[in-house]
Amino acid sequence: MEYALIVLFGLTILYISATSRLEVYINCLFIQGMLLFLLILLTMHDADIPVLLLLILETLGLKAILVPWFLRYIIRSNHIYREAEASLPHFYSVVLTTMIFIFSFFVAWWSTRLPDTPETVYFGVSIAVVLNGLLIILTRHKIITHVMGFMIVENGTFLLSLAVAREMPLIVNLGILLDIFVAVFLLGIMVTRIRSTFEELDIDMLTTLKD
Amino acid sequence: MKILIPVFNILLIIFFPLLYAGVINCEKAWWCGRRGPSIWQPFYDFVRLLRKGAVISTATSPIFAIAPSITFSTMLIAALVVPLANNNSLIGFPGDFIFFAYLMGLGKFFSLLAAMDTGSSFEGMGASREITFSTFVEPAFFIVLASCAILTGQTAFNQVFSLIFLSPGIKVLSLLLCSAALFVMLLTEGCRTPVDDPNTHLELTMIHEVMVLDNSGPDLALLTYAHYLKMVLISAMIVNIFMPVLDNSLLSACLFSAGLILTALAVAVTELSVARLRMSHVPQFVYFMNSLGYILLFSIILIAFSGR
Amino acid sequence: MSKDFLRFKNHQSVRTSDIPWLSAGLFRDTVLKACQEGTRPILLDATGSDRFTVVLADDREHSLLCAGCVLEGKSGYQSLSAEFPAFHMFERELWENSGIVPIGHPWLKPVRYPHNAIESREMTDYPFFSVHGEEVHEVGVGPVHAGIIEPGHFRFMCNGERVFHLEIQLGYQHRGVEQLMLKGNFFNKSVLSESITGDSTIAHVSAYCGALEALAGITLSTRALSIRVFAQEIERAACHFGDLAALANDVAYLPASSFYGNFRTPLINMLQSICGNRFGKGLIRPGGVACDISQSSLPERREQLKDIRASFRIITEDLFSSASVLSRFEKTGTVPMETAAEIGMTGLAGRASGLAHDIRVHHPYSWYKLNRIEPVTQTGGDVLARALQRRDEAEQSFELALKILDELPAGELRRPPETLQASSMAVALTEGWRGEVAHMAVTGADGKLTRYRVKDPSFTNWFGLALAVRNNEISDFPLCNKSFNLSYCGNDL
Amino acid sequence: MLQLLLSTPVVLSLLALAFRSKAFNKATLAFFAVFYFFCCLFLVVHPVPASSYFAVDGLNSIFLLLQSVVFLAALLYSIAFLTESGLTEEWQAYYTALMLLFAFCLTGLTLTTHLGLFWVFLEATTLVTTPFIFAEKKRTSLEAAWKYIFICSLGITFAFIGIILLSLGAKSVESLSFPDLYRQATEINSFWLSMAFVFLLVGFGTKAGLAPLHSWLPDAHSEAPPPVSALLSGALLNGALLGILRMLELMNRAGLGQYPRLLLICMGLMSLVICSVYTLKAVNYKRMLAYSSVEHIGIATLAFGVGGAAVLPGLLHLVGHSLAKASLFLSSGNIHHRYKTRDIAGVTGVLSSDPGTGRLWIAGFLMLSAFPPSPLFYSEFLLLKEMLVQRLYIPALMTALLLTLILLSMGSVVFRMAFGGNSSAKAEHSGYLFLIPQIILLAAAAAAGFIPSEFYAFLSRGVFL
Repeated sequence: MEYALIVLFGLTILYISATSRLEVYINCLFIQGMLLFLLILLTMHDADIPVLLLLILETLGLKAILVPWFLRYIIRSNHIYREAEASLPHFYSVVLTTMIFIFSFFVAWWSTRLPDTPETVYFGVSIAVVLNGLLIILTRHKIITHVMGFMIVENGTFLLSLAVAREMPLIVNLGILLDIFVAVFLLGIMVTRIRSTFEELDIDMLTTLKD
Repeated sequence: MKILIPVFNILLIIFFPLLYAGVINCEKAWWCGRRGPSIWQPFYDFVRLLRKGAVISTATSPIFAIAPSITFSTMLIAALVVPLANNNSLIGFPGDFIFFAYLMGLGKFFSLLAAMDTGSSFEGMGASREITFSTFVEPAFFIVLASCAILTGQTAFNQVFSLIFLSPGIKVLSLLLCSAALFVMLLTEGCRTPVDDPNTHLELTMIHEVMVLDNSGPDLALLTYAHYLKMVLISAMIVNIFMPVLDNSLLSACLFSAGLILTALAVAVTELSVARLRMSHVPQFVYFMNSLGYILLFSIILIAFSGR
Repeated sequence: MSKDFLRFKNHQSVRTSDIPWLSAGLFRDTVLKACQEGTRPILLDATGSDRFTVVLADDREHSLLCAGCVLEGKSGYQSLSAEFPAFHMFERELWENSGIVPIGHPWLKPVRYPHNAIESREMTDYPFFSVHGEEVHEVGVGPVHAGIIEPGHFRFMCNGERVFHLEIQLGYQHRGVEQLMLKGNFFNKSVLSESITGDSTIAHVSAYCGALEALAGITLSTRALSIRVFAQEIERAACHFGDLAALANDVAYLPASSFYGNFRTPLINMLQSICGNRFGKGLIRPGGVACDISQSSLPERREQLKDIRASFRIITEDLFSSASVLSRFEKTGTVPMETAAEIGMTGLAGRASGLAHDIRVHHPYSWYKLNRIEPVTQTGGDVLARALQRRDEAEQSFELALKILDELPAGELRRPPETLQASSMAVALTEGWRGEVAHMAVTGADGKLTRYRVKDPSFTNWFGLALAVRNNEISDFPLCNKSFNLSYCGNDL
Repeated sequence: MLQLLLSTPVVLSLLALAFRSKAFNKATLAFFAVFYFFCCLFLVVHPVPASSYFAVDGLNSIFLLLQSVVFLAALLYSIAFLTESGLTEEWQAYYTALMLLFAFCLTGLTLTTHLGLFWVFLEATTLVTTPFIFAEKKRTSLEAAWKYIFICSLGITFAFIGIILLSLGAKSVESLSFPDLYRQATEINSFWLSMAFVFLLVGFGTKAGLAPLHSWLPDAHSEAPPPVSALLSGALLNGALLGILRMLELMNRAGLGQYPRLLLICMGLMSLVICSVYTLKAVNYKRMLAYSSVEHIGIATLAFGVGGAAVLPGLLHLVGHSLAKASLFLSSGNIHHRYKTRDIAGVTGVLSSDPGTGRLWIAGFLMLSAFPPSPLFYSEFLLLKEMLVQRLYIPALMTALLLTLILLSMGSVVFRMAFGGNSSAKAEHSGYLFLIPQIILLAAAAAAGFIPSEFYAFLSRGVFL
């Protein structure tokens, strides 16, 4: 069950790589948040109450509800509904994503010969998700999509931390929580500002500062 | 009781394909608030076509005339190795899924040749589209089946599917990925809605329909039948992933039939809830099957063989 | 400028002797100047083998302009299409009907199968554009199609699935409508005009009646005008329903397709309950309307319209929130506003590209004169924009129809006209669901009809479709075609 | 004392937000500048015993002292800046509060000995400084702020992955605090530690502006107000580098010193190359200064990479660069205030139109380009010497050539701006508050250069590499 949840988490990335509709991205972010929440419930039920509460707050409250809601608010208020044209066709995007999955699983498989390896499926999927987040940032044009790519990277990192660092100190976790919260909201506000300054939320607009 | 299953399977191969089509059409009509054709309509059409004469264009070579029969017979032979009710295939031998894939390929090859043979620009276009999508489906099919084979340690169709349900640890995951991949294959090979539109009358957008545009009479009947048989076979694989081998043959046969009907309904629901993809976006959908296959393969390797 | 043109209003009769006749050079300069100032062509009409008139529409001044051109000898005149591509179809038609050659026309070939043309020409004699290259291939579709649609030949020049260019050849259905109008009694041509385009019955018959009534110099009661416009708006909404159903069907989104079709039926049945024909045939006749909307049925009709509108909204919400449908519609078959303006697109397709041409707004007639309406436009110019345009126009039609039912005044239904003014001309423009329908009638010195011209919006918009599919996939052509949904017989006449 | 140092800025920033009075802001800034300087000085002289999360050790005391001087200058300059810039009362309060929060984050960053907390503070500095960059609300400042926050957030995520990988390899270690890690360095799995180092280097290196992760730096530094630019260059980059240093030490103790050094040398040289390419065609003097920061951080990284006797010059280089660069950024603020342009072409004759600023501008440049008594002279000289000793001939040659190239191109720009005939504008001194901070910084730098032996003793406390 745990594995199925993790692989489903990976599949959301596959879906994102094939679509250009921002609503779908947001839905996938929501699903990712929910899956992380379920994973927490499945794997961390024996953790301390404050840690558990914090993790639930982070996954369910922040990743699944607040951030998707906020991103949806931004795209609604800015009337951006789709990624105009990714810089590479979606077919290649899907192929690349698949290759990333293969690569990550291979790395995870290879790492089993090392001591102290994390659970391989966690490890493989989280590497794949982080790399795919970067791929999305690299290949998409819209600023809002970059924020979503950033969120995907964050989600992948969170999965990785679930796998290996279950006894992370509370204070660090709190810091992460705060950072994600502030970073995403600051990014969101920037997006709105950029909208009002540039009229168009395309990354190509941000090329004034060049050498 | 043991003899009942093969008999049932033979009857299934003969009658189920047309019923399968009828179920899909009925479901779609009902959902849209129409009364729609009778569930037996495909049978009436089949009989009607068999009783008609065929018109064959003078511009075609003999390949056009024999291609429908070849497509039909390859599909019929393929039906022998696919496990049907109670995970029982009529004949089965190690590595028969490769045999199955090549039979499907042979049938497709001849239908492509026949389509090109007519010299019509539409049929050429349809053939080119069909072959493009097939190039994605075939390797993916091998990957999916190979990962199941690795998981179960068996290479015969019926053993693979009867054991996969019992594989420990990663049942949910393999069931999920395997059935999803095969469902994509079902939609692609069956030319159903996000890939193709079975109802369209527009030659420019057709894939499968346009390839049989020049066939008529018994030839068309055979092609239609072979097409639905292909869908039933793929559906049978999906159903068998979820079906354990039961001792009670009758119950098993009933459950299996119900499963097939459910897959037909699932196809219909998919067709109703999404619009058809843009032609240039179809490859990425079909490639999904590859992606799922790879993920399945590597997950199995990771989980089953990393010793954790 | 005003001296060079005769200026008049829509549905207004003017004396033919008032038309200024200019020499070819002066005519060209004058028309070009007017076009630069934003007027657009409505009709080119040859009155002889050496003279023709042009009718232009000036949307800003809400008036129509007319001027004539006299050619020296039979030398032809310098084509206007190079400067204003909007003229290219009109000039082809002019050449086909009268033999006047627009010199320097970029692609002079017949519009129709021309059995009424000056010389006998075979359509097959005329070439198609050809594209050469290793990987370029041509796909010809039609004139006989798989569905139950009218004949037309489409020649695609493609590279793989991508369309470089599409050339559309129509004219297989030419019936000689304009000639038939001149035969027999002009007062009895309602049925003929109703069958110019089967789905724009009301628009064409209204235009015919409008031209006739202007020539006869009669005015109608507000009740008659209201009923006509009611029928017009119902026709518009019903056709938009049908088109949205067809669009959904083309992307294989079955629920929307079925339900739009389902709700279209009660809508056109409303016309049937008024006049006995689902398409409104027999309702509109010269001098008024032949059937009345009974006062007692008004509340029921209002309820029915509101019910249909509620269902329409539900299914529209579903259609336009489906991601898979939107991804088919968006950025498919885009005609940018500049292109649309250049080739003179009108009506629904033009408004979807952002051109606010609407006869009901800019050249108001009958009921629309008394009730101002706001034009609805989109900006995208793609299939989505045309679909949204249909949604918004259908909404507007419901509103107008309900308003008419609310305010339906009492009055005389019909007063048949008897005579036409001699040596006069009238142009009647109406806004059908597809766009502007233009009918022009000219009478001779004896009060008999001498010329009758018809222009359907399809005539100008077909070329828009050809441009829309460029660089699209060939499999998206049916979708683009349906989003325009132009008339073959309206073009062929 | 630690608690006082960390809590004061937070309390004061809340007060500044609450009062929103111009006078209070200025008073706060002045008070805090002096308070912070003396507190830090006190802490350096009398180190407090380490708590579980914070400590003053040999390494971070150098950074602490350095940033206290830079803060002293930048905060004093801020008072003048706030008076002259037409910022609204509300924005002045925000400015003050954010400045104080920045001081808080930076102090935490320097003082913490816990890897996790270090990471949190590093991310917090990004969040706190972004509004400064955005303050002018122009297209360019918006763009710079976006790049800054986005690239740095991504980098920091990588650093987090590094932390996760480290904790994966360090299951046997009690906590992620550096003393614990150092003590049990050999028990950490070397593969995971190496992986963790790469990720942490990418993460911290992004923040430190090491090439090729520097792309945000020129934009952000050139768009920020002068005091903030000075702080970013003079304190924040050092802070991020501190993390790399601490990780480098861990790698050394785990016996994996070789390959991180190679990475650092590569990144250092790459920074030099990129900076030299840019300065050849510089058009914007603030951007030029920002690229020069990339260069000097690169030299310091190179020194740490070379290791051995080069570490101490590396630290000295950081000190010299921070002080000189902060003074140059502050002077550039004066120039911008007078000429209203950041284009090099639009500025000539600073010396004649504003003699004070002009002299400081040239003095700062000389200090930055390693003219004795600049500490950079010693550091660069010693670095080159050590490279030759270690037989790193090609890197040494590259460094020498690139340094000369950068000196030439930057010198021509600086002198073109300082001299040149702009006789029309009459000479006018900037206010004293616009000059004193630079004098403090340059005096401190010169002092560091003049008394190398005492200062070396202090610096060498930090060298445990």
